[in-house]
Amino acid sequence: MIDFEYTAPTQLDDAISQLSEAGDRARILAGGTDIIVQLREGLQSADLVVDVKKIPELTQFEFTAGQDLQLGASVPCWQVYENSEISAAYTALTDAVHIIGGWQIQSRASVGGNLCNASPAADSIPALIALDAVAHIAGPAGRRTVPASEFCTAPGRNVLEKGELLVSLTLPAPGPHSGSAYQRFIPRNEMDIAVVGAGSYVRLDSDGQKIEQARIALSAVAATPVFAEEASNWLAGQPISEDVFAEAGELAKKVASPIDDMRGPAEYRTHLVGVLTRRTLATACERART
Amino acid sequence: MSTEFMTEHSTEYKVIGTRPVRHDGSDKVTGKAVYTDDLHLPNMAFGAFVRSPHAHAKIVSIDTSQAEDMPGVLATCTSADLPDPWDKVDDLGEGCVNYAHLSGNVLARGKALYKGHAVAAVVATDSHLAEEAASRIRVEYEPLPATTWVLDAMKEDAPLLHDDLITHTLDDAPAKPSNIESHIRFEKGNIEEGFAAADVIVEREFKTATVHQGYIEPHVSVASWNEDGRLKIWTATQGSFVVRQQMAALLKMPISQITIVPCEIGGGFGGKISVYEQPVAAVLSRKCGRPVKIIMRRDEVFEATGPTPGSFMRVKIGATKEGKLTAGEAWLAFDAGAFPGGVIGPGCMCVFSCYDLPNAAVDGFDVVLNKPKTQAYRAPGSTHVAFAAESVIDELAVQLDIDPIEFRLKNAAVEGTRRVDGPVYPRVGLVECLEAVKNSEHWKSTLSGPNRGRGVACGFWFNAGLKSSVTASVNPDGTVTLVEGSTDIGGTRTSIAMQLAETLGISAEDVIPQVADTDSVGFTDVTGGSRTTFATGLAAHEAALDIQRQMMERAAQIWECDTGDVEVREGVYRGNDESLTFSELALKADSVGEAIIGRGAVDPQVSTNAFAVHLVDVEVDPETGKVTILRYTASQDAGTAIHPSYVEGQIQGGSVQGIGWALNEEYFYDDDGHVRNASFLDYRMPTCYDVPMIETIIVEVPNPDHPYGVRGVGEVSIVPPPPAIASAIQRATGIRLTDLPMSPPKLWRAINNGE
Amino acid sequence: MAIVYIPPQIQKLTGAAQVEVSGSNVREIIEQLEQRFPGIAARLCDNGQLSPALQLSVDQVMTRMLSTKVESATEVHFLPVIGGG
Amino acid sequence: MKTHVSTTINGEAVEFLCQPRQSLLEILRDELSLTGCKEGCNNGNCGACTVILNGLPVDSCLVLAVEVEGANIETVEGVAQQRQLHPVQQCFLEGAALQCGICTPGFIMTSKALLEKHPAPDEEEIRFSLAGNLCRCTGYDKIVHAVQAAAESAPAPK
Repeated sequence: MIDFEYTAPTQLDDAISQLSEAGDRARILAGGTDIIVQLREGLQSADLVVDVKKIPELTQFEFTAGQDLQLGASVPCWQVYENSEISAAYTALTDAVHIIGGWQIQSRASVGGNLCNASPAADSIPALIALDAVAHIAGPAGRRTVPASEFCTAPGRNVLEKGELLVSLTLPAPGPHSGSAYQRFIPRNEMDIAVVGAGSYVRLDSDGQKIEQARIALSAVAATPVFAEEASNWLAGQPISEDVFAEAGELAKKVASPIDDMRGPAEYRTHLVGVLTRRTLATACERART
Repeated sequence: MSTEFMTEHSTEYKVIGTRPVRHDGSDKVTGKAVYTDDLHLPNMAFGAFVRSPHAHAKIVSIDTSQAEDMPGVLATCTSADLPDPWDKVDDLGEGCVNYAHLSGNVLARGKALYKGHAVAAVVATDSHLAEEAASRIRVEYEPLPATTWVLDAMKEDAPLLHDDLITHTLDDAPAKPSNIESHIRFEKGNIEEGFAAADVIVEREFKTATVHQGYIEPHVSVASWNEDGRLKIWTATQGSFVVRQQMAALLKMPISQITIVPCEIGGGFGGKISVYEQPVAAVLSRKCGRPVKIIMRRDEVFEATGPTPGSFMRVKIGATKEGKLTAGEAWLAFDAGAFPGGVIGPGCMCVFSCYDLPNAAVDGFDVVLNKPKTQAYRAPGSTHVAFAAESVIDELAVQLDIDPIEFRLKNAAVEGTRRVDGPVYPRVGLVECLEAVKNSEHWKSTLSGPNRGRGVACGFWFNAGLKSSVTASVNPDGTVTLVEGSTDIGGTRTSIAMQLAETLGISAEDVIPQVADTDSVGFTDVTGGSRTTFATGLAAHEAALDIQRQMMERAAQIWECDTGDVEVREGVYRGNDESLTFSELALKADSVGEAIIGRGAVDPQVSTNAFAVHLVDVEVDPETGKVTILRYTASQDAGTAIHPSYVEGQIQGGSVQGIGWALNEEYFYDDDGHVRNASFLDYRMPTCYDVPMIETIIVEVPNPDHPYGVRGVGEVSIVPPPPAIASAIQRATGIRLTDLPMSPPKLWRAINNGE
Repeated sequence: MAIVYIPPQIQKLTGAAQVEVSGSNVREIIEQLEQRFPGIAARLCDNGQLSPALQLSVDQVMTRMLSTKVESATEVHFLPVIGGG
Repeated sequence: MKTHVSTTINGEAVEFLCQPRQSLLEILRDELSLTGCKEGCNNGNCGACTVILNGLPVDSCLVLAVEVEGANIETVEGVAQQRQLHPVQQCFLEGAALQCGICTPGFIMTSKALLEKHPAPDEEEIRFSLAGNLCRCTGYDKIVHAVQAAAESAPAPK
């Protein structure tokens, strides 16, 4: 690994100025489970590594008055799934962070880092998109927000400009009669990269008979995790049934343009979109009803 | 515990068959055990390799000057720094090696033959610096066409790896060079007549992907080539003496100038026999005058060391409607990797080794192509061919509507069965393993539920004898220090010590086993071939008898009687109306004479013939093609289980390696001949969340060639899992998969095409 | 007389799959074979040693030593070498 | 440029100098001679380098040494107390839950962390929690049994 300078600012402004100054040569370190590997393998290089785990805004999480979750960007996976309030409200996210790497990875890897790493196969991103999360970005020009669905721009690339960093994510309160789920397909049962991942969120009517709103997002089927808009919109007003889930799965396939690689052939991945969309919708509806 | 025993041996042993805590165990659970990478010698420097980015390329030039100019960089080396190799084939006990090929694999000469082939190396004062310096060594390549699939490499117009490679065959040698390194043929009986007598014939083609041994410890060595000309190497190896032998040949120096210190070793499975980084660390040490450590990165381990061959196989077997096998034919092509010396020989010998087959023909081809040089991997060659032959056997059982265990029992090899390659079996335990599975609770249980199936398969491996040496010294406190040359990969210090203890009538804890370097013990072949508990155990038994003889003499001297009047039973020496326990006599003996030192040196030239039968229940998700192992039972003939826990451990470990091979492990090659998954993330070995408990049934049909009946247990358990799982999938889905691994996309596709 | 199992690829030299040969060890057996079937020794041996790709099965003994003793009715097989993991 | 780091390892205050690029694994092994944690892959896929960092198991190859300023680290060297093996160690030993032993320190650390969090895990939890640790020798059977046995034995001294 080529050596670099390391800094661990305690103030957001300091981080922004350090990042701005180093420009392209700076990399952000949160849990380090991706960036350290990439630096070591020469996939990335840096003159400056900015550790953001000492900045309070990035390490905290809280529920706002409106019951939205404000999740600091460097909060590690384990804090998400071990928090009973978060794991009750945002089950899709909990599903995802519980299977990112093994336990050792979850001790360090952050949800924000998983988003910033912008892997097409990231586990938490479909969950964030399904849960309609919004990313809060701070930089030299001030603050801005970007929906999670628009945060990634290409494999390994995101919307962050020079000097910017992800501060936190807002996950809207899921609302009554709602449920969500994330599932991925992997050949092993753990320690694997998604062949396809799917996150689904549903809000049902008060009788729990019909879907009022749905959001489906997919990973590992395009250059970035994608929101399956048509399938999501179509679900609004549909009754809860296996046929409906299957139809949504067919519609979700429309946004899938996967590649053939060692993790799975394209045709198989497209097929899995249907399977996982159906399965996550079923789980999300079941959770919404209980 | 779920272990069952089916035993024929005398149960009067005091030590054998018990489960003492292993001697090196405490050090290994506390982190105190010293593995090679744990060494930090004074003034030590660190080496790094430059490797070919091409699967096949002419090396036009190598410029090391930029690297050498970096502060902290001490030296570089290329193949020019190795002596011109002998074009000589040497016997490493576990197979032969041509030193010209070995040298060319250690550092490429003229051509790089696979992606990751070592081309140059550099040593620096720290490991990061060495890595940076390696990136500044400029190598100019002229890329050549490459091939990574065995049938492609066999074609007439395939790019040749070696211009001078003439097929080795007992037949007339071909006139032209090719990538076909060898052609073997066996015949037995008359296959035309055999197939004519069959009521049912099944013929299928099979493919298996390249897989890696997957040991967790990377290859690592520390070399110190001193000013007096002596070379000392600490290394992770299965066989310190064969490392010494290879080093002496590659560096053209006398073996007496070389000391190999085997450190604790983090797994090998056949992959840590050949040398890789050791000669390079040595040359760099000579050039810089410091001890040099080289540890491979994990991607280097995958790209440049030990995979086992990919293969193409065609197997045809016929049987009568009563279920008697009449004939078998096999055509096998294995890839050897970039250099000759693959495992087609044992592949050919094992393909029909489980059965009494009256008529058969086997053709086998070993083929070089642009992949890393293959190495042995646990029962090398046998897993491939068992996948093919056992799948066909199972399909015959299905077609004949005969229970798969009964079908195998009707045809199982027994004492007196002549193998297709010629020799006749002595007493073997296949029938006993089949009966053990048939009588198991697992087999008798009902498997219900959709998409579930149960499969069974047999496996065979020869097991080796070879050379082993020990010395054993009696201490005045009644303990015995046992010095052995076998590196301990999985508890063999204890399984060997237990045999010494049994013979002497002392406890396992009263033996202090030590693995010694090559200057401190006699020649010992590798820890491999399932041979260590068998052969080094035999040496320990000999040493114990030697001690016993000396102890009897000493007792006679003390009691002033004839040695012939002294007798010993279970460690108590009696004579002249007196008696002394081993430890009492040890104390007295010490005060009246010279040290008592026993020696054992053996070279048993036998195969101990291990058989295994596995039973597996699977569930298939038809929507994803994913297979879940629900239940697994493995029976194996251990001869005698010296330490049953470690016998179970070998069976369980081999089974799970076989499960990995069956379901997910493979090298993914792209069109450029590059491995795309050279990491533990994407080379999917089973985690503990992927497998159930592995139930074991230890069958004990004692080996007539060993005083305690040991057969060795290390290898055969990897053989049955792929065909057993294939058959279970067939029962679950109706689909017979013939390509390994039987990964989810493949099974999904097969299910889909079937619909 | 030892019974030598002739590998199929050189049976065209012997015209038979098994040949009975006298000799007290494998080296003498091969010498005898060479006298009867000229050219066979070159297929089996290399510089006076067993070819490096081969091993012998002499009844139950697996070896590469040409000095291995043979007795009456001993079976001699020429087999590929085996490596183990 | 080297950075000064103060930390606590196995209950003792430890200071070291490191380059920012050096991993915690590297510093533990090469600078502090705590060679019990092993390098298996150096990219977070095998768990052989597992240590407990502020109460949580982590792959020490994926932690920069400069990050552990003020942290509390437990390594396999600190698991046995007063010359007494920890129940996890004892059960691995008695249950033959190791063969070559290279993965063992990592498994000991993750298992210890598991039992501190869930004193009575079922087989599913054990297997899920240990999935980040690869073993190529044992087939995991005896490892899972050893953790079960450790859970059944007296509570671990903390």
